[in-house]
Amino acid sequence: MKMKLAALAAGTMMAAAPAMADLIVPNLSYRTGAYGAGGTQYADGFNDYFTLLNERDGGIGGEMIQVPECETAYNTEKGVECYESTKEGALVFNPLSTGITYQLIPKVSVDQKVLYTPGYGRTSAKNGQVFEWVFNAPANYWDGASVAIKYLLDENGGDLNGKKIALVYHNSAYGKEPIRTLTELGEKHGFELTEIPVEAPGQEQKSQWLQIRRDQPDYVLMWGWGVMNQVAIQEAANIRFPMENFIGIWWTGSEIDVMPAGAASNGYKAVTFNGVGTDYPIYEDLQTHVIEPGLASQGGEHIGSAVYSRGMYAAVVIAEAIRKAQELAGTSAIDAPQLREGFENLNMTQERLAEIGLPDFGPAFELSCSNHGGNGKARIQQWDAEAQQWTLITDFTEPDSEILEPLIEADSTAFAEENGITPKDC
Amino acid sequence: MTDIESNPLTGQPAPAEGYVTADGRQIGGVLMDLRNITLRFGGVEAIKNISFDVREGEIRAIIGPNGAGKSSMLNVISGFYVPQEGEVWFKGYKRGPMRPYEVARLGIARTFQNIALFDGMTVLDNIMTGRLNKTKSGFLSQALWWGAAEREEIANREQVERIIDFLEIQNIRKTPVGRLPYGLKKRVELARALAAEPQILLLDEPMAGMNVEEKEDMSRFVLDVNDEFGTTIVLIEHDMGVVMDLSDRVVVMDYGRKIGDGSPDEVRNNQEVIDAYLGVAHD
Amino acid sequence: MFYREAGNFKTSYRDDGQTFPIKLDRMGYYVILGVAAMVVPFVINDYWASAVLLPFLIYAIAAIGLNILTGYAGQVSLGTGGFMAVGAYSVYKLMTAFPDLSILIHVLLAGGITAMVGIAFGLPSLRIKGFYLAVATLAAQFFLVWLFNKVPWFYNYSASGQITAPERTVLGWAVTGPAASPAAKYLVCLAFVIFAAWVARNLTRGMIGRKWMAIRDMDIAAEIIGVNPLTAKLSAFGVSSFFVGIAGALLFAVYLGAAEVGEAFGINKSFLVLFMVIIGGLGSIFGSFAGAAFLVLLPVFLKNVLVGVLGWPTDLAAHIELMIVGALIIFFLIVEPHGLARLWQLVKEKLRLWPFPH
Amino acid sequence: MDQLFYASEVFINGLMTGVMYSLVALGFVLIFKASGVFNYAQGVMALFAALTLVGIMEGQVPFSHLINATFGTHLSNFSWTVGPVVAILLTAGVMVLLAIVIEKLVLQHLVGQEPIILFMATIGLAYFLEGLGDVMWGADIKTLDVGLPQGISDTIEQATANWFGYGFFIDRLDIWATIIAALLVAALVAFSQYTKQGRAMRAVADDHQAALSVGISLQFIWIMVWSIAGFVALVAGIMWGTKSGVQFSLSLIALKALPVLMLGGFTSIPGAIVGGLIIGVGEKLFEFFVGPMVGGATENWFAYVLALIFLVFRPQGLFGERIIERV
Repeated sequence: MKMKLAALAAGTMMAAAPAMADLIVPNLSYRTGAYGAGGTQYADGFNDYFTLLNERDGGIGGEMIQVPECETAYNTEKGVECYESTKEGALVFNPLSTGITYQLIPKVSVDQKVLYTPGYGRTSAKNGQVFEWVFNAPANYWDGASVAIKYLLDENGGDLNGKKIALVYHNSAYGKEPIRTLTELGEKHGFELTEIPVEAPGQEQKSQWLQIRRDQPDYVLMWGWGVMNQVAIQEAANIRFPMENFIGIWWTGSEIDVMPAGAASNGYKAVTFNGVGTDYPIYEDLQTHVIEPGLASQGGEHIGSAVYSRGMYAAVVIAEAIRKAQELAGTSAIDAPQLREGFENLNMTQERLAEIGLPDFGPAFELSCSNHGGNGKARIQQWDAEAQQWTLITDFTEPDSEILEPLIEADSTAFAEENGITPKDC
Repeated sequence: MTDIESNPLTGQPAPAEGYVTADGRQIGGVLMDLRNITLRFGGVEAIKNISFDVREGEIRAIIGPNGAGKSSMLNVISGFYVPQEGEVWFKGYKRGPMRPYEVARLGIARTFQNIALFDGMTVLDNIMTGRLNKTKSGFLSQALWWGAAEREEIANREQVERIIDFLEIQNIRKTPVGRLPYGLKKRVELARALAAEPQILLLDEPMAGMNVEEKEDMSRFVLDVNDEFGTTIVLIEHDMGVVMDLSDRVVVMDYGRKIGDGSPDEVRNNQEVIDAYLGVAHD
Repeated sequence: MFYREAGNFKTSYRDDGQTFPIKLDRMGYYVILGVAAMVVPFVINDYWASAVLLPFLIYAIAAIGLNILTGYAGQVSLGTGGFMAVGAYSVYKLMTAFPDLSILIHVLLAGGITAMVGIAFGLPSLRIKGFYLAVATLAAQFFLVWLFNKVPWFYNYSASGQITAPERTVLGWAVTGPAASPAAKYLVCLAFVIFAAWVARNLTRGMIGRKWMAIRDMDIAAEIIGVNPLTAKLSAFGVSSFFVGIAGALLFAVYLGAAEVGEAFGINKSFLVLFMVIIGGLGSIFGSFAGAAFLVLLPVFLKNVLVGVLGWPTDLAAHIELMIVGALIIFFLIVEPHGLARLWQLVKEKLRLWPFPH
Repeated sequence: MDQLFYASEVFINGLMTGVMYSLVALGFVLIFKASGVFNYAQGVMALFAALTLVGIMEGQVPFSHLINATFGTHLSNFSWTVGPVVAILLTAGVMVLLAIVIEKLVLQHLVGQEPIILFMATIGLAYFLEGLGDVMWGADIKTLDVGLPQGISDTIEQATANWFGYGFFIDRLDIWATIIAALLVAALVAFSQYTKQGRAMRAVADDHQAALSVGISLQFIWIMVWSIAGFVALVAGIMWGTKSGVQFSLSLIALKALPVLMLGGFTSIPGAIVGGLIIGVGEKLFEFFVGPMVGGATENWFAYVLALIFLVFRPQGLFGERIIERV
């Protein structure tokens, strides 16, 4: 029986394998489970952009893009299964999960696949000398933390001395990411950091928010994901914490995070590295080529939302890297090592973004052999509960590289030592 | 916790003179002596200041109407209940407070009124559990099935097979006990108790719910056990005919008190026993 | 007719007590073992190793471990994920602290450490029984996960709290780290599975196993016939945790390569292994394999059919997959409440008579 | 003095949270008491009920994703919306229907099986319902608003500020949850004391065999109990869903109910209430005062450890009957 099953499963595998001629960009998504709501929007944005390129331009450089989707349910084991089942012929992976990313980092260097983790994953992967196959431009968590603090510095006339800042975080690797950066920044700028972890899933945060009510911090930063976001924003509203002093990282800055709290969430802020809303020229094309023919992923329910836009942004960067790689390799049918070259020579300019139809949608950045993370620029968006939309309230701001560089250096060196990697000369 | 080996002699053992039974068997000295046992559950006294002894090689019966405290008495002997007052002497030593499994290791095995077999296991495995305390091989040896473990398993199996032959249950060896009829279950339970090669065997109503034929079989087994292995037997039974036929001496209980003690004939003629028990109950 | 018991006469108790008393079973067993050890390593690829075989083998070890505790000794545990985490973090600490020692020894030591932790968390079982105990073991689950998340020493003070397995070799072949070949990883796991199944079989067929089953079937009677409940229960917790710890160590070091405690060893893992044990069959080593196979293979299989063949959207497929798995669990329970192992036994009984109905 | 105020504030909020836990635990107790089934699917039932409620209120087309994927249509919503009261009634109806289906298709075929088998069946049920909920209503986060107020209660803050000089924080949703839980328990008690069906239910809970022998239909009782548990799940789903939006994580609140059950006993309704309060207060106070010293996020394990320690000293739970062992 087992053999038959195996044979059957093997048979279905064959059927699933994509035609080899196309460029394959698997979408390891999660549309189920505790984080499915966010994952769905991201995956839709990612799919729709490639559908647009295929429908409007006939792919990139004449090569059609295939985006085989695989459900990971935000689960590392399923993530591995998805990676293995889609890796044949694949160019680049974007698993949207820090846990899966950590698992794939060693694997991609052996399999020679590009791993692109915009705004999540391992921060020190910015160091291309150690993490040859991993890219995390335009910004990472440490950038996000630093940009948030910079914004607060601006708000306070450059002085945060004696201010109290509380960090409410998802008690996991992801949530703990900004702690070291914020501690260092705290020393530099003289603010006091309180760490308030929330155990996943985070439906119940009474004691955390009572603690905030007692301590009266000046600002609250949040690294949350899933149900934790909605509850935290609701609880903040409950204790009448001023929303404009409450700033989330990009994963705590989507419409679904603030909507359950209703009008009380007005003024809530979040760091972001991508634009939001449908006020970009590209959406006209998307309408004609994707939505109207009924090709939109999942019926196009989430078009223009913050997380949808982020998924689309990831697709844009990958597509640009593919273009660059085709240019460098002189062939349109590139492979993953050539795409890696494309990423390392990628230069995202505002002009190019405007050409694509997404002016000012993301920061301008340039990658290199040693810099896989760009310049870390991000901006702040604010929720307008009345209009039910995000408004971008700052320009792209650069993070404090003085603090971040040594941290990245230290962490990537430690990784290199532990795993016997000799940093590449660039 | 104390046990006999580690506890020095703390009192005088009972006189060791034996007696000869009606059918000519030699009964030895006192093997177990229960002294002034009182057991309470909350405010209820289940056993009130009872003393009696059990001699080596004899068949000792405890009788009495329902609720007289017979089973509680067996539970005291097997260590399941700890009496509030009184002492249990075994082989001339006073027994300290013991857990039931420690009592089992002293060589006291028992069967239960409501069959307490291990339903998920086969007849063979059930009986093999009786050999628990005869197993010396260590954990590692058993895990690797190396040396002592295998040798012991085979030796145990041989012993168990003898008991299976003796109780005539060869054909159900590999049957899960859950599927057996009542009478056979009782027999398997006896086999399990025998597999431990006990010095004292406690039988709690071994014939309850059996038909005449089954009772006869069981009686024969009890006598044979006593005869062939020389096992001392303490027996609770309702069937007066059986009790009078089997036992050498009888303790009569009523409402937790002891109202009679002696040979079947003496007990039969004891007026108090007749009043309190024989005249009343007919089960 | 094809499957026969008749003609298999035993002339010694030794023969009678062996694991596969029927010749056909024995041959089948050797054939499977032969194929698993000699053929599979040559045809295995990354996909089959990572998606199917490694998780199957590793979960089989965990299921054997939990089956000893729950199936044989009757103590329901929901702490499996936590104990797997102990195995994983132990092996990580050992690998990084003593890089010269063989990884095989690290894994065994990790199992040993887990056994000790398991015994400690098994202590309440002396007082608490049934579902109360099951819920009580959740205390171990949540506490251990919290501990490994909170104390940086366990993850060697890495910035994110993730642990990553460095490369280690056995006989010159890398078995952990990114360079390990699927065949090498598979063989290491296979060796541990065979070891676990063999030891578990030995323990459960001997006196220790009978003690566990006695406690399971009727704890009071067991104590009265001479089973010390303390040692019986704690030994079950210890042995069970030993295997679960090995499974956790392999899951992290060989299979995943990197892990974060809350994600990889959360409460879901505890439930998953328990489901495997119950679906496979409580108190059956074969059932542990069957349950692991069922819950590892079925989702992959369904996904491939629904997405690959029928071309459904992945989310719809994932949801329907949940419904099918749920319905199948209920269906199997109604058909045969005692798990796949019993179902297999019934099939064999049918085969024995086939084609004659009586 | 401030510490005392903080402590009392946390204490009161812990009580309120405890009520929310009790709401979930109550469903478990009802089913366990009447049928001996440990219903693992209780949390998923709460999710399913809440999803159904939102779906009905917003006029969503059930199975729209499936229909769209199969027939290439673009259905999403009907043109109507439904008021909360009607929607709650309709959802309750769906839960009764669900109870009937569960009884007919699952429980009926498993009568007399061991508890672990029935437990396993409810696991299968949980998987199934989780998938069904998603297929029927989609996996998005949905905002649930049946008109319950949320946010700090100004009245209480004002009043306490006037009396003690420290304004206490109490969430209005929690106050409502407490009132609704009290009403729910009162209704349950009244039902089981004063109606024929209720008495039959208690009879079954006391002794299956005896109840059957006096002519009570076990089938009917099971359907009834599962319907009531479904209704309790709906109430819990409304409370938790109002707070966090209706989404998958709602099913995980079952994990919060388990220590409550341990503490209160699987068969005791007062146990579920008192257990919930103790767990709520205990974990909040611990997290508030000890949490910061040990790195926080202690709530998940502390509830279980608290229940565990308690059980070691009282194995039958808070209100469980003392276990006398016999042979």
